[in-house]
Amino acid sequence: MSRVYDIVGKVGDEQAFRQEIRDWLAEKIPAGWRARWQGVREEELKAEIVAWLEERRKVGLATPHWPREWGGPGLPFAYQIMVYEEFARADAPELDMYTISLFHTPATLFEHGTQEQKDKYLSGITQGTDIWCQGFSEPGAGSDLAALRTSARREGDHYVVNGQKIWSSSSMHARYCLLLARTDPNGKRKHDGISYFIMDMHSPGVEVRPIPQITGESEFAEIFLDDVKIPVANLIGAEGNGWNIAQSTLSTERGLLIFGAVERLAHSFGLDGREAKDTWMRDVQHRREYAALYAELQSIRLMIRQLLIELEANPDKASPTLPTYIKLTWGPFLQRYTEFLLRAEGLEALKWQPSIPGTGHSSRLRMNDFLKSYGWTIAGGSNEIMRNIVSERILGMPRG
Amino acid sequence: MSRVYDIVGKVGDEQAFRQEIRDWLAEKIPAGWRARWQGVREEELKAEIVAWLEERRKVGLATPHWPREWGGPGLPFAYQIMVYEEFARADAPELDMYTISLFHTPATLFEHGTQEQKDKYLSGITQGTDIWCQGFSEPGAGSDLAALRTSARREGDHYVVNGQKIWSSSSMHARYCLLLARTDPNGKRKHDGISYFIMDMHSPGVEVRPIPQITGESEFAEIFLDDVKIPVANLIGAEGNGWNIAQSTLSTERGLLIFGAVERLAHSFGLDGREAKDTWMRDVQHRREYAALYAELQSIRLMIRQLLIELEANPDKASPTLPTYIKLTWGPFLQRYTEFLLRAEGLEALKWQPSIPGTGHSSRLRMNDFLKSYGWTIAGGSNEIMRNIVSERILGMPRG
Amino acid sequence: MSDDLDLGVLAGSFAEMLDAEWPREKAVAYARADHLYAEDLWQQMAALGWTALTVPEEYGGLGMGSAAVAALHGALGAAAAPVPMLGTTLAVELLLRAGNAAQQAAWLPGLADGSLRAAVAQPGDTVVAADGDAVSGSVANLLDAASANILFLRAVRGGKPAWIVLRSDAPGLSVERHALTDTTRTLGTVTLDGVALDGDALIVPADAAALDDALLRIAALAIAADAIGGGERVLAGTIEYMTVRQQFDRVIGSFQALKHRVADHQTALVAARGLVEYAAGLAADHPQALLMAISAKQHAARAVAEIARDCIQLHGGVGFTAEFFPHIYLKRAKVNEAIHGTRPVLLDRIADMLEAA
Amino acid sequence: MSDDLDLGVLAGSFAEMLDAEWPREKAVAYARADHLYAEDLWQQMAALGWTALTVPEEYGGLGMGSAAVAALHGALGAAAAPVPMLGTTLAVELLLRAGNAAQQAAWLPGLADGSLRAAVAQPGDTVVAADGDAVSGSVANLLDAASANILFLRAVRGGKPAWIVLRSDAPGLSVERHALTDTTRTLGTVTLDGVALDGDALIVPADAAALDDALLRIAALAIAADAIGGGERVLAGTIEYMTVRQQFDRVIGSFQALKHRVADHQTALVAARGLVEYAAGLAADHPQALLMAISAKQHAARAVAEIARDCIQLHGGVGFTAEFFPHIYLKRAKVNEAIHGTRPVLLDRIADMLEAA
Repeated sequence: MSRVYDIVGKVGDEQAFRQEIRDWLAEKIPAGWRARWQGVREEELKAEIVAWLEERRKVGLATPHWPREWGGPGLPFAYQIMVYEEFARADAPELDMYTISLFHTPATLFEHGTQEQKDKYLSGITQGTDIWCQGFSEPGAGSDLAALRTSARREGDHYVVNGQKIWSSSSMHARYCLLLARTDPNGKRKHDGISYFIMDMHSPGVEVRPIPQITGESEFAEIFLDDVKIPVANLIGAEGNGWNIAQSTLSTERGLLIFGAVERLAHSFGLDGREAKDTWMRDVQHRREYAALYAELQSIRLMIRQLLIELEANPDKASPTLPTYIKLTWGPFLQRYTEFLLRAEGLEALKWQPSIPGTGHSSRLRMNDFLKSYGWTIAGGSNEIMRNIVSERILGMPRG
Repeated sequence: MSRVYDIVGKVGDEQAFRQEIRDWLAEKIPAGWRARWQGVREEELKAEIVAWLEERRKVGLATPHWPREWGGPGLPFAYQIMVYEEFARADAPELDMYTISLFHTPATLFEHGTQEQKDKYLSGITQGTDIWCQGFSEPGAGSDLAALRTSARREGDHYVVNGQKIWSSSSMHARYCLLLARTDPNGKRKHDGISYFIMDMHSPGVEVRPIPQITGESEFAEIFLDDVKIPVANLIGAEGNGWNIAQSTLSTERGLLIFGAVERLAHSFGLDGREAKDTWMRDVQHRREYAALYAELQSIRLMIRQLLIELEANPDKASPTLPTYIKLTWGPFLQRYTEFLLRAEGLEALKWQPSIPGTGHSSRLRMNDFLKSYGWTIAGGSNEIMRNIVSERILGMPRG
Repeated sequence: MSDDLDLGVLAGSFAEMLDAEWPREKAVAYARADHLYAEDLWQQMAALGWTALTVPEEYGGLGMGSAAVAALHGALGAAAAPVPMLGTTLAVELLLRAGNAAQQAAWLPGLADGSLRAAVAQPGDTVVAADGDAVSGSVANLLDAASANILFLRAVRGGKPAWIVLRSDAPGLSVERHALTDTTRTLGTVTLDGVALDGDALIVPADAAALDDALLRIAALAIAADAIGGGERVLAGTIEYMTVRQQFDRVIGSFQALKHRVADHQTALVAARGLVEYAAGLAADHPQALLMAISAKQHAARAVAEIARDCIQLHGGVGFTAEFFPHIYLKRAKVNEAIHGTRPVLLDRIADMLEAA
Repeated sequence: MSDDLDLGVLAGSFAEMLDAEWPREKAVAYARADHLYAEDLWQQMAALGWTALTVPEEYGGLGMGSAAVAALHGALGAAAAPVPMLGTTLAVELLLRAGNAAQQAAWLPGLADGSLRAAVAQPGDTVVAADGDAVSGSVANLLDAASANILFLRAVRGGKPAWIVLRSDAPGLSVERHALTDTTRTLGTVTLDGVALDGDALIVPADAAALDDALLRIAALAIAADAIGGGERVLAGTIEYMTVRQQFDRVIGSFQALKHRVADHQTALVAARGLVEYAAGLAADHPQALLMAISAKQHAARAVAEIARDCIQLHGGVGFTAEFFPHIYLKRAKVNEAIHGTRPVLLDRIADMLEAA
């Protein structure tokens, strides 16, 4: 018979809180979930994920970082951090498919959504029924996001949208889309005249084409929009204010999301070294490379903790500098570390293995993890964009 | 009693030629020259160098790469290469102070000088009495050489020169200077209107200020030119054609000069590994680093040999690509190798030692050699300029 | 001089056929489906005599040496051709060095005409005990075992190193295929269950270490050349993309930070190619033949893996898709690093050789 | 919270004094002449109580911990200050951990007021046999030995590790100075010819390995902080130069290829600083205190050496002259890499600790 857990009730006593989560995780994490998810069919996977979300919902942790008013546990920030730490430490199932739903959508709606929008959309997320996707990037507007061309023309009580989106994660599974489109083609700067919509992916004229990726999976897709009608009620914020709101959406990638990703790696990093104790950890050079990477990993974890402290003190996320430094350190580090493992482990690490859908770069499927590291060096502002930001915006060096 | 050597007479029999040089070098290389030159006073050093040049002159090798008509031995190209190989292998005294004299000046005069100029200036080089320097770079025109501002105004039978030169190696010891100055300030492109002169460094108005460098030496200087008169007879080539002639001057750095430098390093590289057999060569990581650097060094030597073959087939030095690749490989390699030695050898390698004037980067004074490697990554077209050339001129990528 | 010319012509003919028969679109499509090897391409190669390159003339081959091996494998690397040519190259070397006349006569003609596709064990692969008339055991991760119809396995007989040569269809022999992330090659686990050793099956080299070195040299040259070919192709394709892809109203190939990375890659490839070609041109008995070959292998394989890694980054988002070509080269580059001596293993050997010099 | 504030104020006051008293021009000029150490600066530091930072209050000090050590050494690194502060920092640690009351009373006040300048042996320095009443022997390459007036040497007595503390002017003791390329520090070879061991001269730690670890931790923190301070300063000065130096009619700081290198350096420094500060903030008995300290040291020292190396390149020709400042930081960075555990030595230790965890 299962114990009754009161995790949220332990707030105020860190040790008890952590112990309660650990006990709960120890009992509830679906045994062998990684192996089972590997190569599973889509429907079964979704059922697994919904079941896990339901398990989390029972203890109030479906959405650990949400405020109480929107169905979250209303945890103090420090306790949100602990939750993600413990999830990483226990290797709880990953929910990459719900990333937009759990992070980007609430970050956008909490701040900019109408009451009606919040009421209508948030519960579908906590229950795991609605997957959201993001419609920001376009084939001609990747690093240069503001160059987007998808148009939204107002016609009475709706907008008519035409264009094409790309790199939209999980959009083949998505019910809703956070969409950026140009409502005013005559804006002075290219950032002007962009508006922000909630788009129902079941609308006529929406077509999704999964993009095969170099890991063999298709986690993201292109979205073709052909005279898609979006009700005016689905506009988020004011018309033409989409660029600013999009910054809120994207800022969510700076906090707990990257924290969780890095903590996952810190967990697998430890396992990697221990499991190699009779193989590459016996080679002086590899030992040293591993030990050197340890320092780098710690430096990233510390920067993120610093950022979390700053975010707690100032939830408006004022400073763009630390997130930029973190991204420009983390992505390349992750790529080097996963590449190091390929070299250290040799041919065995290069064997093809089915990927584990809906999980990140710490699956310990070596080649997959290496290839997925590009997700951090290219997506969400490539290394190159980050270097522009550091040199020009942070250090004030002149534009070329 | 000293044997009589006939090195040049052995041309046609490679093995005999090499053996004759080896025998001669074994007898004639001043014992312990490196230790003696270290920290020696300037006058003594010059005497040592002149004596060594005289020794070389006796067997026709003062200027191994010169044609017979100008006092050289007229060696076939393959034999010139052998000479430099054998000099490097035997660690014969280096003559960096005479680099411009032995390479740049003849490369310029052979091709572009008048008969009178050749007659007047070349013998002073073979006898070691005249050191030459180069007056190309200016404080505001380093990588962007064509932006030079030093002016030469024609007044009757002479030019009046005003301006400032920098990075002029050995100019404090120099009798003559290969000088670039602008005779026409209204050229369409900045390469136009530049003329090429032989300047007597004893002329009134020439002032030389040695530049202290990070090795503690001052191998080069600034030259201040205040109404310096240069006879019209000292113009090389046509007025305004200086930029093209300068390319001949600089092209000399592409062939035997860099070959000699690399062969010197190949020699010291071997010694470094052998002498470390009980120290860092016992460390797996350092062993591997050394072994990896070996491949890189060989790849550079092979590129240079390829270049020498091309130069022999086509003395007009048509292709700029291979020299660019060589420079962009060699400079960074040398810097990494000398830096590797610092790390491998630890604190001992960081002790200050007097430098060995007039020698290059293979003195085996660890920190000196490391610091001097910048001579290849900054001077004569920095790494950055080389990367521009490779991407834009060779690969045809668009300008920024 | 005529040798050089021939090599240039040869390399040109390799490239011409592969450009026509194995263009980038085909390579991209191939990588997205499940295949064992590109059989059509193999047949074409065989028809053109490529599989006969190093087989002596008396066995129907062209009798060429290691420089030609590098030219061929360089072209195959450039095309990322999914053919088990390395097996042929190594099997021919092995038979010429250690096979008896009967074995040479038995296998070389089939290798030459492409009807035999060989898988040859790497250094470090499992050694099979072969003391009786039949062998049992298992050899894991044998490169290209699944596409081969003849296997060359490391063995030991009477305490001495040996090789056994077995047909894939020999009774008691089975091969379980493992896909690699590099879809141009596969691995196989070979299981031997009382497989009979007939008269020709056993190769006992006079000097097993010398044979291993000879095989290592040829493998190193082939892989180094394959790496360079791939590196040049992935970089050239990336430069091409950079001259059309626009961001911030400019082609991305005009951004200096990207151009400088490309310049470094190009320079590294030119330098590495020189090393590989020099190593491939040395006679097998040249004192530096092995040193140069493994130096070239470790250097080229590493440099190209790094270049291919950056080519995806230089492509940006599309580089992460299986619809573009760079990933094919990255994955092949990673396998090139891992087979026939990882870099650490080769560097240790090189250091030993430098110390002994 | 007030600790943090104090540290910030402290660091600010260090920087303010050094900016005023040891500006770049002075550092450049100093590096071109022959000096033992910057005596005036030392006196000023002592007058401000910096030398008393970690000395307990009862001995005239401020009783601060490792976070303050990092703040001070970070400021000294930023200024490339030629003062033997590391010796004081280590001597205080050594005395507090292993000195008896008499020794503490004898030496700490002088260390606090700056009248004593200590040189403390590194791990691996020569161990002096100290079994009798007098010692003889030689210790090579003792850091800052020539500028010190009190020496802490590794010794062995009765087969057990110990330390001996000697005045530089002790009869029979002589120090031969060796200049380093980093002119902000020197080495000395200490020769002992029957130097008497008086009652206070011998320190026999209860746990010599633990003492070594404590000293290594403090040295690592001080050097890591010194490195970061230097790295930040050399990069900032380089960026400053890049915004004024023109080539091709543009300031060179507008070239993207250069900017991207600068961006990577800046990012590396921010990350490394966080690691150093965290390590310095851990209590000495924190289970990760040593692990983090040596991780920070090997990482910061290497990263900064590389950044300083590139700062000369980014300066172009003037970076190669002793008239500009970057070389000072490069040379200091190289010494920081080499002292109190080279990177390989520390990485081996870190790997051991990670395996034991």
